[in-house]
Amino acid sequence: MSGAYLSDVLFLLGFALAVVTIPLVTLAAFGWLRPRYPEVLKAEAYESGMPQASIPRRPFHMAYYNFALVFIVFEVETLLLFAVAPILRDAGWLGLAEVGAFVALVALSLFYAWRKGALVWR
Amino acid sequence: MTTAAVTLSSVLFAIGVFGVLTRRNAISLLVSVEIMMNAAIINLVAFSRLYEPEAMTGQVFALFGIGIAACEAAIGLALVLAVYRRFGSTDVDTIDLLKG
Amino acid sequence: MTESQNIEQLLFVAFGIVAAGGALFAVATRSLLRSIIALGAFLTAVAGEFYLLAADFLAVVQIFVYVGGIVVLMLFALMLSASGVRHPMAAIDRPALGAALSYVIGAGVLWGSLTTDLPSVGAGTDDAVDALGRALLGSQLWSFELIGVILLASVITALVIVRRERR
Amino acid sequence: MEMSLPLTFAAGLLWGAAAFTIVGALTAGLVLAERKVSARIQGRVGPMHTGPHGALQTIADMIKLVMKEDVRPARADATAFRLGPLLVAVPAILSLAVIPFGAPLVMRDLNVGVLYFLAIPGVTVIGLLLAGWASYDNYSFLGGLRSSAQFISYEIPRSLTVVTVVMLAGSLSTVDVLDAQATVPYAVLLPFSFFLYCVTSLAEINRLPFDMPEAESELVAGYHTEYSGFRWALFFLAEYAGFFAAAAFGAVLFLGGGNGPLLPPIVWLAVKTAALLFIGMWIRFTLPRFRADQLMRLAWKVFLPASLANLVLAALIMRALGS
Repeated sequence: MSGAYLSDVLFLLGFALAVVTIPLVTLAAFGWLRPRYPEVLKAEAYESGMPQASIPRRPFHMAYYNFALVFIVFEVETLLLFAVAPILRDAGWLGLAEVGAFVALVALSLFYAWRKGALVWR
Repeated sequence: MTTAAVTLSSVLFAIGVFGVLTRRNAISLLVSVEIMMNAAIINLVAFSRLYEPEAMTGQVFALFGIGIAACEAAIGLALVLAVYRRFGSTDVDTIDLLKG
Repeated sequence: MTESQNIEQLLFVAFGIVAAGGALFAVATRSLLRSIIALGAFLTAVAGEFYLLAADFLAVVQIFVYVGGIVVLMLFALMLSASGVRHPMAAIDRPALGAALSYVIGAGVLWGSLTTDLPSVGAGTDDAVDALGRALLGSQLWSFELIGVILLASVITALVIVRRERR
Repeated sequence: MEMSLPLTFAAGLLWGAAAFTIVGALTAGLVLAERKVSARIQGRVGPMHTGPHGALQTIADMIKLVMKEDVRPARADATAFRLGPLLVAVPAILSLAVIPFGAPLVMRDLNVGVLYFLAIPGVTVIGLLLAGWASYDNYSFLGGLRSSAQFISYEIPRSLTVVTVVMLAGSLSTVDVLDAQATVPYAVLLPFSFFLYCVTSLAEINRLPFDMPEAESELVAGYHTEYSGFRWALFFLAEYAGFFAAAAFGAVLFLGGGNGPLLPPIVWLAVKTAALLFIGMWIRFTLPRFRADQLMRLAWKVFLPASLANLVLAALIMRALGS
């Protein structure tokens, strides 16, 4: 029966509801205490006291994407390792060898990305 | 529960199809494809509970599907960025090299 | 029906409504940023459905990979290309055709699944984590190793695509 | 022990409210402690004026923060600007739900607790990116990109390190991991994992020497440059919630959490967590900051290979213990 799953979901739902509601309520509750003096200059973006020299909506260098890309692949691999990790103790040498082959594949992807220079910050 | 899951999955799949057919931005296309992918995964998980729950076939395939979705997003977005740098836009209709 | 089944059903439908709403917003909104955020909400609701369907491990994987991974990747792509800023996109093209076709396909899928005779509630497992691990190292070993190969292939492919453009 | 379902939901609500309150109080305490510790290390006295020895300083700061004007740049994307801080603060507190504080004080023992703890803070990255992008400010934009790149880079070696603990404990439940350490804590069996966990955690929660986003000299305040008042306080809260959660989780995974003689579990957990927190502060005020490129190189070319090697090492340790 899925009793445990259901009560887990209910608990987490309640937990999340409380954690989301409290800051929102606080924000609203202190609204009347907060001063409001809107000014044109105050609403300018901060750039060390200068007028904004360039807008932050421009193509940006791709090094960030390289890392994100390698990240997501490794994340999936890590999660698969999490899936088998709890039973590895009773899986014997065979299980260890199977997981070892997988870890070798992970290492190979890391090696490839390294060789291709995807892990260099520029 | 199963009927509810199957219904939900069909609705989500249709929404994904709608997105793929109507959106023109490449990133939006990927968003729609992910919605369709998830619709399929919901079915896998729902049926995993019905047939041979101990064998976990459905959930293993769902895990597989999530892995594939990750690969797809990584490669898809790499393509989007490559197209963007070549054509200066992520709108799929601007990719018209063949028109010369 | 017992009380717990009622609550389960109610929660399932509630998550389903959030998921469908998020998905609809994601495909219909004009702003790409909002579309991706709505996708995040949709994916979280689907994670809730997984948990209810006795797949707690998958629910967490869904949050980990989809919300913490794919959505982030999309945001990166959006921000690095400043998509939809220099070239504001038309939100929806050919909506009538799209709607019609998606209705037909959706109705077809729905008809097919509902006319098949399905048992209403399956047993599920008490310990999905354990069973999943055993399946991955046992009968489903091939898929465990295969996904490793596929991930390696996708690293190679994606990096080749990214590299070629740098020249 | 099994509660009725509506009661479970109510318990969730209560624990959520409690967690938020506790984190708020802890933040106040930690900020004060940090200022005092840093003053000690740097030969100053720290805050002295509000209350005895400045004990009420952070309380005063908190009152000030909720009453400050809420400024938003004119060209900012209003929805994303509001959503950003929430998406940073909420997951940081949500992740606390699986920390076993001791026998009567387990909030929730999930079957996948360990993974839950690692997965939920991942949502924070979305908040960082949104906050940086929505502010329409170059510093924020760069800061948001940099912090999120750093976060995702360190998430991999950190998770891979936690895999070793799961391997030895044979379960993904935090309570089971705790029970498995009844005799020997994992810091003794897996010292290298413990070290890797501490360092990558420091990096992931953006603390010195890994605090790129707040590299004041180049990025001003990173993704929260444009935030003020309560919204800014949420970022601050999230930072300390993350710091506390990482320390408490480290104490549970590697130091045996609430296990210990004589004293009740909650005291033991508090002592171990406090020790880890103190080390974190000590490091902050002792080491200089890394550069962005050094930071990324460390994550991918040092810690990731090291955590893979550590995996093999842990497998051997596991076999040796099993026989």
